[in-house]
Amino acid sequence: MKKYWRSLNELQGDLKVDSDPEFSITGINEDEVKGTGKTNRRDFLKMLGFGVGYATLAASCETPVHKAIPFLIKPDEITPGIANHYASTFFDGNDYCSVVVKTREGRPIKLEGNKLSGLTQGGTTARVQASVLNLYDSARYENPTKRATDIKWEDADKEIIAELQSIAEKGEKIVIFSSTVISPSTKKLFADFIEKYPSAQVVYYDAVSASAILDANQKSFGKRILADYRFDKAELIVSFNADFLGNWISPIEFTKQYSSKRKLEKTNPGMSKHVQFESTMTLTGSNADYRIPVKPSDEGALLIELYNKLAAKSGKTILSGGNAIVNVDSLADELWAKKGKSLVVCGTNDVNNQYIVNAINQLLDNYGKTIDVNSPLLLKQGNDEEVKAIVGEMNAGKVSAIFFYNVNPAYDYPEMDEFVTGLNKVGLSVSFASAKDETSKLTKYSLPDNNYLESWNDAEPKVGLYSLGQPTIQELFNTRQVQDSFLKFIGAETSYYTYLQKFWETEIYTKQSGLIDFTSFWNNSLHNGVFETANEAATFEFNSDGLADAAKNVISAGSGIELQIYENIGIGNGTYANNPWLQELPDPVSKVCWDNYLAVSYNYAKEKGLELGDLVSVNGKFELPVLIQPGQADETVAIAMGYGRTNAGLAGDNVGQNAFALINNSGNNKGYFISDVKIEKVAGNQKLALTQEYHTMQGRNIVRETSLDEYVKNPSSGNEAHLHAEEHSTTLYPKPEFKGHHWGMAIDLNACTGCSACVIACQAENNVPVIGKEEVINRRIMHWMRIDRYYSDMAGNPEVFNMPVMCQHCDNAPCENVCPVAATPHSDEGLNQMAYNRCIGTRYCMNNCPYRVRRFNWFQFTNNEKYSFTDNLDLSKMVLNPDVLVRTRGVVEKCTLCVQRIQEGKLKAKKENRALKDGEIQPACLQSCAADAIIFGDLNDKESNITKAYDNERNYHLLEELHTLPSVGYLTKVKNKDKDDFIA
Amino acid sequence: MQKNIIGIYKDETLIAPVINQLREQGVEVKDVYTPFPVNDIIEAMKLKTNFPYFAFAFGVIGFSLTFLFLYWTSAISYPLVLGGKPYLSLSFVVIIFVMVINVTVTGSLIAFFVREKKGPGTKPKFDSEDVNDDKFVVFIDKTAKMTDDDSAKISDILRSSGAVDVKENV
Amino acid sequence: MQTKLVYAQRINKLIALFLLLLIYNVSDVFSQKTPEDNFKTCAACHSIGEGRKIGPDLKGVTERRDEVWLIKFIQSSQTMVKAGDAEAVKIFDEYKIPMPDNAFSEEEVKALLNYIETFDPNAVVKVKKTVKADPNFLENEKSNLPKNTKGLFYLSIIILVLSIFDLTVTKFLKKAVLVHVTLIVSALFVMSMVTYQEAVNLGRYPGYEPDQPIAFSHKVHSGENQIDCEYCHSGAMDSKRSGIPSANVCLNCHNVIKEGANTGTAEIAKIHKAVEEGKAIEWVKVHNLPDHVYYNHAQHVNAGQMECEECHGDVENMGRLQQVNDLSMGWCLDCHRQKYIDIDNKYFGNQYKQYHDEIAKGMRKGVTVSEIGGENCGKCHY
Amino acid sequence: MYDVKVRGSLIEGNKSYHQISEDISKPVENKPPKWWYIAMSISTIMLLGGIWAVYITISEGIGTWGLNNSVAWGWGIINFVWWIGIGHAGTAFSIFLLILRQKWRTSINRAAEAMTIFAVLAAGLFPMIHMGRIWFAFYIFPYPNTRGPLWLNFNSPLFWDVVAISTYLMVSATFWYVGMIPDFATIRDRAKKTGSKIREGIYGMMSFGWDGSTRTWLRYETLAAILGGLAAPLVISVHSIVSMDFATSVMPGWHTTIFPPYFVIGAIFSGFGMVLTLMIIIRKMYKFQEYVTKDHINAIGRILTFISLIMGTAYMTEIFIAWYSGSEYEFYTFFMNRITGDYYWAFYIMITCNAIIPQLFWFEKVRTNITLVFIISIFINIGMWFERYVIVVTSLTKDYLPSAWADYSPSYIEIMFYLGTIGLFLVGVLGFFKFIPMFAASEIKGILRSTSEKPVRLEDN
Repeated sequence: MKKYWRSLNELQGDLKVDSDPEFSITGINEDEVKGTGKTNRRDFLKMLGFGVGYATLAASCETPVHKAIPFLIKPDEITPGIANHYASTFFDGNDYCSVVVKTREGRPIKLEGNKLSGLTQGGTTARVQASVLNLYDSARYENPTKRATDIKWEDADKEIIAELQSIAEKGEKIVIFSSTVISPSTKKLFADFIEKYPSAQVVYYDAVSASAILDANQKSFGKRILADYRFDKAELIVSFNADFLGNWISPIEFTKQYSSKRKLEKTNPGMSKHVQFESTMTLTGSNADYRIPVKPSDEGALLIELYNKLAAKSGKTILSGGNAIVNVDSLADELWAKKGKSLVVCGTNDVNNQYIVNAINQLLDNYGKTIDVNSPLLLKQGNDEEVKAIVGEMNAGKVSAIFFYNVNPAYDYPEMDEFVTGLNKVGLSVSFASAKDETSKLTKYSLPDNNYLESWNDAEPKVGLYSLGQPTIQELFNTRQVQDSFLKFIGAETSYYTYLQKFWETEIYTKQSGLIDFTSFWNNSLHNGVFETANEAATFEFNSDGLADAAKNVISAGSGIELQIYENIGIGNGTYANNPWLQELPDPVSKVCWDNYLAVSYNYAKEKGLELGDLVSVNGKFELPVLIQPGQADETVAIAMGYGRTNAGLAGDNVGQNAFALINNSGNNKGYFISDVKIEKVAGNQKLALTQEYHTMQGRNIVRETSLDEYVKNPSSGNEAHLHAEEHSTTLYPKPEFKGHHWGMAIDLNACTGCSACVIACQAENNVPVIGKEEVINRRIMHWMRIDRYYSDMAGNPEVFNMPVMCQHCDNAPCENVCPVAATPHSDEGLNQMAYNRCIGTRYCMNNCPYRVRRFNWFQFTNNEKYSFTDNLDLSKMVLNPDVLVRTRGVVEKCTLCVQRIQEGKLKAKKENRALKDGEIQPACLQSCAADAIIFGDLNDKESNITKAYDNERNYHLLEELHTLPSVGYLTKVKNKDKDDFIA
Repeated sequence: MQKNIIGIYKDETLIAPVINQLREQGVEVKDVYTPFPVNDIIEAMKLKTNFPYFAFAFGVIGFSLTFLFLYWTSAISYPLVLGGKPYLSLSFVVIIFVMVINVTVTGSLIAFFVREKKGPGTKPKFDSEDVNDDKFVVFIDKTAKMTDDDSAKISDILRSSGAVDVKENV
Repeated sequence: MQTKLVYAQRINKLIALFLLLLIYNVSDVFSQKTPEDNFKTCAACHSIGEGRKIGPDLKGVTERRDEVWLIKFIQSSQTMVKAGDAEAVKIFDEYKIPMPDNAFSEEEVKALLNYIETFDPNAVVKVKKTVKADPNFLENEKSNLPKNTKGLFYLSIIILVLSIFDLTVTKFLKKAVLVHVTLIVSALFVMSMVTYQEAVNLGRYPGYEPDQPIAFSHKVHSGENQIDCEYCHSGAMDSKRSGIPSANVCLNCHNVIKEGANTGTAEIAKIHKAVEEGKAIEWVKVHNLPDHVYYNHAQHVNAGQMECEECHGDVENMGRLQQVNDLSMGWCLDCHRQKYIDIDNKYFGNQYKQYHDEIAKGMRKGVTVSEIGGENCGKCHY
Repeated sequence: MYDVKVRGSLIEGNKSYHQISEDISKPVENKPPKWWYIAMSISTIMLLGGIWAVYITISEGIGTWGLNNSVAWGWGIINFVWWIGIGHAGTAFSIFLLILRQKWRTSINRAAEAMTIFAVLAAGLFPMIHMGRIWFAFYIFPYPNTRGPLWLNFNSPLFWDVVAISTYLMVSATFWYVGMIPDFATIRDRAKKTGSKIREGIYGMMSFGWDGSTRTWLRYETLAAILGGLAAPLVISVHSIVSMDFATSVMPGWHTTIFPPYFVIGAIFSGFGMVLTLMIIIRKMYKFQEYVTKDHINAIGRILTFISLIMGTAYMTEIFIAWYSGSEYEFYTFFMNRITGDYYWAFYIMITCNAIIPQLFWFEKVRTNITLVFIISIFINIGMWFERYVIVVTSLTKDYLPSAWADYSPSYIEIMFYLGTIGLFLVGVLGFFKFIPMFAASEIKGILRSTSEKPVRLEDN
């Protein structure tokens, strides 16, 4: 700790160059003493606040000297020891989330969902949760550089502006190569830039492109928009290869909507039905009621088939080229029956398919009902054609200046080699990457951007829905946020902060009428983080002229083995490759971490004689280990993108292989699947880091499920074992009673999608160490909360069950009995406590825990070179939660139900002299859950939701026949599925 | 200086009769040193020990101490709820059982060595004459009132009973 | 921004508070009520002829303003400001810091004004002279260091060796094996006891009183000047940490008081220096709990309604701050087992029905902390 | 009265009392033979290897072992139980036979008890080193402290282990030592004759000033009886307690009531196995055929036949109950993960070595063929090790939630550690060969008259 503070004092020297008094870090000045000075929570030296630096000489018997360094000037809103929360906005060019940043002594340590946001409604994803660690990423650029040598900001600005002007005079092309920008003010700023340098052009580039959807909408409505889908209004969801719960466009929003429709209340039970056509098993597919594995190339024909069936019903003209790989008659009937209450989505980046999908939705007249074209999403704006054109021009030497904002094409552009050669032809190339990446290595200048937690920002993820991002910490390094750089380039004197305020004053403040002066409007939106306005309805005319051609041009009958390149939950498109938390997050479906792999179908593996981990070469490009993925369509294979980074940093470098290299860029839109893949078995077998090696329930009723109509008949169907256990529960000892609280948790298996946000949230909240691939292979992963995934069978197309498992806090805990030193007794509030400092590490409790939720510190994972992921570097240690002890080697640890939050909540209530409200205390997992699948509360409070959940017939306890009396309940999974599959 | 008469034998079976014979003469054999315990001799000498009672006492002490300690620690001093069991749980039986044995053994041992006044490095009261090898020694006090011919008679009895050697006034 | 305003107001409040405190700690002089004594109150902010301090220089104030106005203003400046008296508002805007109300009668004020009018600078000097410096004002009369038992240990070693030697070789004490044995046994006993004590005290530092970067005396501040603990350690009520006052808190007072009775300007200057250089003051932490212990001041001071003294001892009479208790787990638990919680806190309203009933029936006086789980590991270790 | 016809003669070669003292004191008084030095150096090397493994474990962490989150106990506990089992023979042997007044114990119990001591020492190491934070091992003792005071969880079988095993070590050590005192006296006296001062000094010190006074003998006998009477239930309780480490837990395959008797028998079984191995070595190496006669071996052989039958029954019972109980978890453990499954080989090694091979002892020929007996005794030791392996590993690798199932294989550190303890044991035993009379001379003399056909020869020639 001490060292860390010192290092920041040293840092202070470098940071003095920051002239902006608002961000001044040079202690305080006279008027601040008098209290009239500007205060700013972002003042870092002050942040260094009451960080009790330990210069401890523990070894000797001398009294160790602990320094207590108080604030120099204590900002009003900071009380050492109490967390501050600031609403902010997360957007990385891919996912959007409105967040609340929890800071301690000025350090952001945790992100929580912002309940006030109409879009994300407090939900988060694993990536959002983990993004706080990127702030403390050791791979971040610490200074602006020119050709990899440090340079002063002033000089850099001078040089670049000079070059820009000369280029602009010559009228040569300047390109801003940017990821999707949803910040209206930044867009304005770009406009200003173009105004200054007319030859400039902004190109939006998405590594994971939805360009086809935009184009399709262009065709169908004449507007290049991205409609907002309403899964909460659809009773029948048919998804073609769209992983809308995991990665597709706006997963948090969709998960919220989806799960709201999957929850069952006893009065009028009803839930949506979800049909998924896809080649590889995605998170969404694993949650579908019906999942039909199809080859990517069959999709077009299938869509036409479905369209024709529906067209027949509505008397529209039939399209040519349909063929029934799957019999969709009954699906069509059902859709037709659910007219206006159904939703068909497609994730394939192919304009024809998308066009037909639009047509289908049009037939079902879902527009305006389950598809909101009126206030569309702005989360994907990339235009593949433009990008291709630009890369072409670059190679043709037509581009003389290029700025990379939040993109890494040198890594994720399909023909990256061509791109690189093109880039070398560009005279002035600037990258704003805040951390090491492949592109910034090649550019002339690297002007590192701030982390989003250090920057001001605004966002408009959806038309009419605005949100603000505010800095929660002073820049850790000598970085400058992009917008400020552009302001410098256009010669503006203002800081982006003022620019932003001015923009909001003129553009957005006018949109509302509630608040009379801007300051209060600003403070209000800053406080809430979001601001929503109603926007006037526009008319949309569906234009079906192109349909026939579309049907003709649809890709059909692909040949040979087809390869699907998909995005996985943790790493996504590779931006987070250097985030150890996400690297170690097991994929929700395959349970593999620290690697990508070639997913093959069971039959394919059988005929080719492939075993788990066998190395194969893919198109001769690279070699990958094989994973046999149940549910993988035959004759197809799949690889996750985002791996194989070469300049990411400690954790991310050379993990897996880069699948972007395989993307088909021949068409107008990037094709994320390719045909005729050559797969040859090569020598060797590479062990995959699996966190679960046995995939079926062995016929044990661990996850209990029933079907909707069964449930309607009998609410406790599928849960008979619970009744049985209740009847036969007998004990020698009196049933434990709890005078005060009795904390309990319930998990709705029907709502849970297995997205794993809770896993990372738990890791962030409880300082859970990252242990690296080797130790994961040794089955020593430290996650306090794991998500068990079971297949109904290992071959063919199994059903998938997700089950979050954490410490069950049994009232008859087997682990408590066996600890010789009583390191894990039961609390008076029903918690199974773990006193780390008492534990001597006999590991008896681990053996005796039937749920296997106890974790042992096999090595010293802190301050240990060998595990230099999170808890070794001073920088990354800043993310640690000061309220939770960092465990030492040789002790057992486990889920505490976030006891620190419980205590905090109780204390709050006591201080305010009031009773505890139900739902006031939220464990990290619950807080992060986008599906609201987790319920927590006081079982002694008869009104609480948890008690209601326990009274629910669906409630049961894991392994309850052992009579461990867990305090964690599970609600049975209900599938909306008929006895006889209505799809062949 | 206390005088003694010792008879040295090679055959333990001869000794028991001698002891009785001497007793008839009103002479009490003080002790017999043998390389291994010989029950006949013990009986002949009419020796008794109340050792077992000590052992029992120790057992009782062990039991009560252990029980009280367990009860006090886990129900009074710092009660902890462990696995939903009552503070005073049946499983204490195990520890009590073992501790009883522990205390008894330790106690008996100490008692033995104290009673015997034996310990590391203590000198044997009577050694030589290969009593720890293959000789058996009958040991008789030569009391003050014992005249020389008394002792002579005793020696005769010893010799006649088959002692390989008889020594006086050692 | 909004926060600025809040901040400014807070500072002003603090300073006002400080001034009030000054008044209280000179309250003893109210008995005589000589204008000279009364002026001590004013002297905190005003000088006569030595230029502006927090408040304006009072030299010739009686000429500047008319008496009636002055009387009103001195008695309660803020009421006038609120009333919107032009003069008052002007002054307030100039000096920002509100002048606290004074419980002076008109006569006293008149006398005071008279005193100001006929003021002889040397008088003040005299006042200063009366305060005499105490060179060892930091020393505490009582030390809580554990007894040093090492001597005893060595002694018993010697006894042990001697008696064994005598028993085996010299045989100085004839036929006295019992004596030897008793000596040996007792020596061993003493040694083991000492060892045990030493072992127990490992990592505990009762009586720890390190030198601080600034020769700060709690005796002077919270003892003589009766400054409330939470004025400086403001965190105690709502945070886990009571907090060490930041420099600006010190400055609230030491802006004005640049010279102390014992150390003169030397020590106080350090604060100003720190502030000017923007270097935080590195105090040495006195009360250290192990990392694996979670202690929350708010829980004890606010919810538990404890007095600071109960753990920190008689700080009011400490020069250099000293750790009184050993802060061992046992020490915590002793308290948890005896102390009654504030069962009337509404938080407990809907729980612990049994206890409520028993109290109602008079079966119990109160509920101890341990009875609501104060002995649970999870209360302090997570 | 003892019937030579039934048991056969226990001391051959028509010894005289003096001859016995001579024979038994010889190894102590003479230089040890060459093979002794070789054996000693080998076992020392093993011991050093073990020490190194322990060093690595403590400095790096338990992670250097092959364990994981699901299989938190591996070789550590297997070997612990194995050693404890062996450690049971000695005391069980001498005590039960003492109580049953079996005279043939006399020439074996000394060695058996020595074995006990070293085995228990070796066993004790495992749970210690096995701890994650051995430097806090003292937490496991209920000593008054300033943490509240915070005591222990007296329900934990591990604490029972601590109490039981330390008591057991104490009792068997005293039993052993008390038994040796008269023989030390013998050696002391002989040393006095031959005039080797050092030996006289040392053994004089150790013999506690023993003179064969009949009074002392009486009390001595009584003490022996008491110790024996107490140690007998102790022996049973100790291994029952060890078995409760498993039996009181919820793991399938562990949570059974049969464990205590099953473990005790198993312990005695392995113990007798090791006794055989050891006695045969002594017999061969020190030419003690006259004291350890074929009839001794024969007697042990008979017992082993019986015990191995019990073992077999126990295995059968377990498997039957696993099926009969209808608990799917128990069923899986036994039928899918022991009889079949990844660890079937361990299971079958166990069955073969413990239940089948010893059945050869039905044949007199086998029982009296020393080489065969030796080999079988080795098999028994192996079999018993695998029994523990099966119990620990199979139950932990695949328990309740398939998601948490994980396989286990030891790391070389664990193996080194195990060999190290074997080294420790051997060093101890060899030391015993050299410095301590290998038979209870006084007791042998005591039974000489009653157990040999010929009358005792009183004259030396």
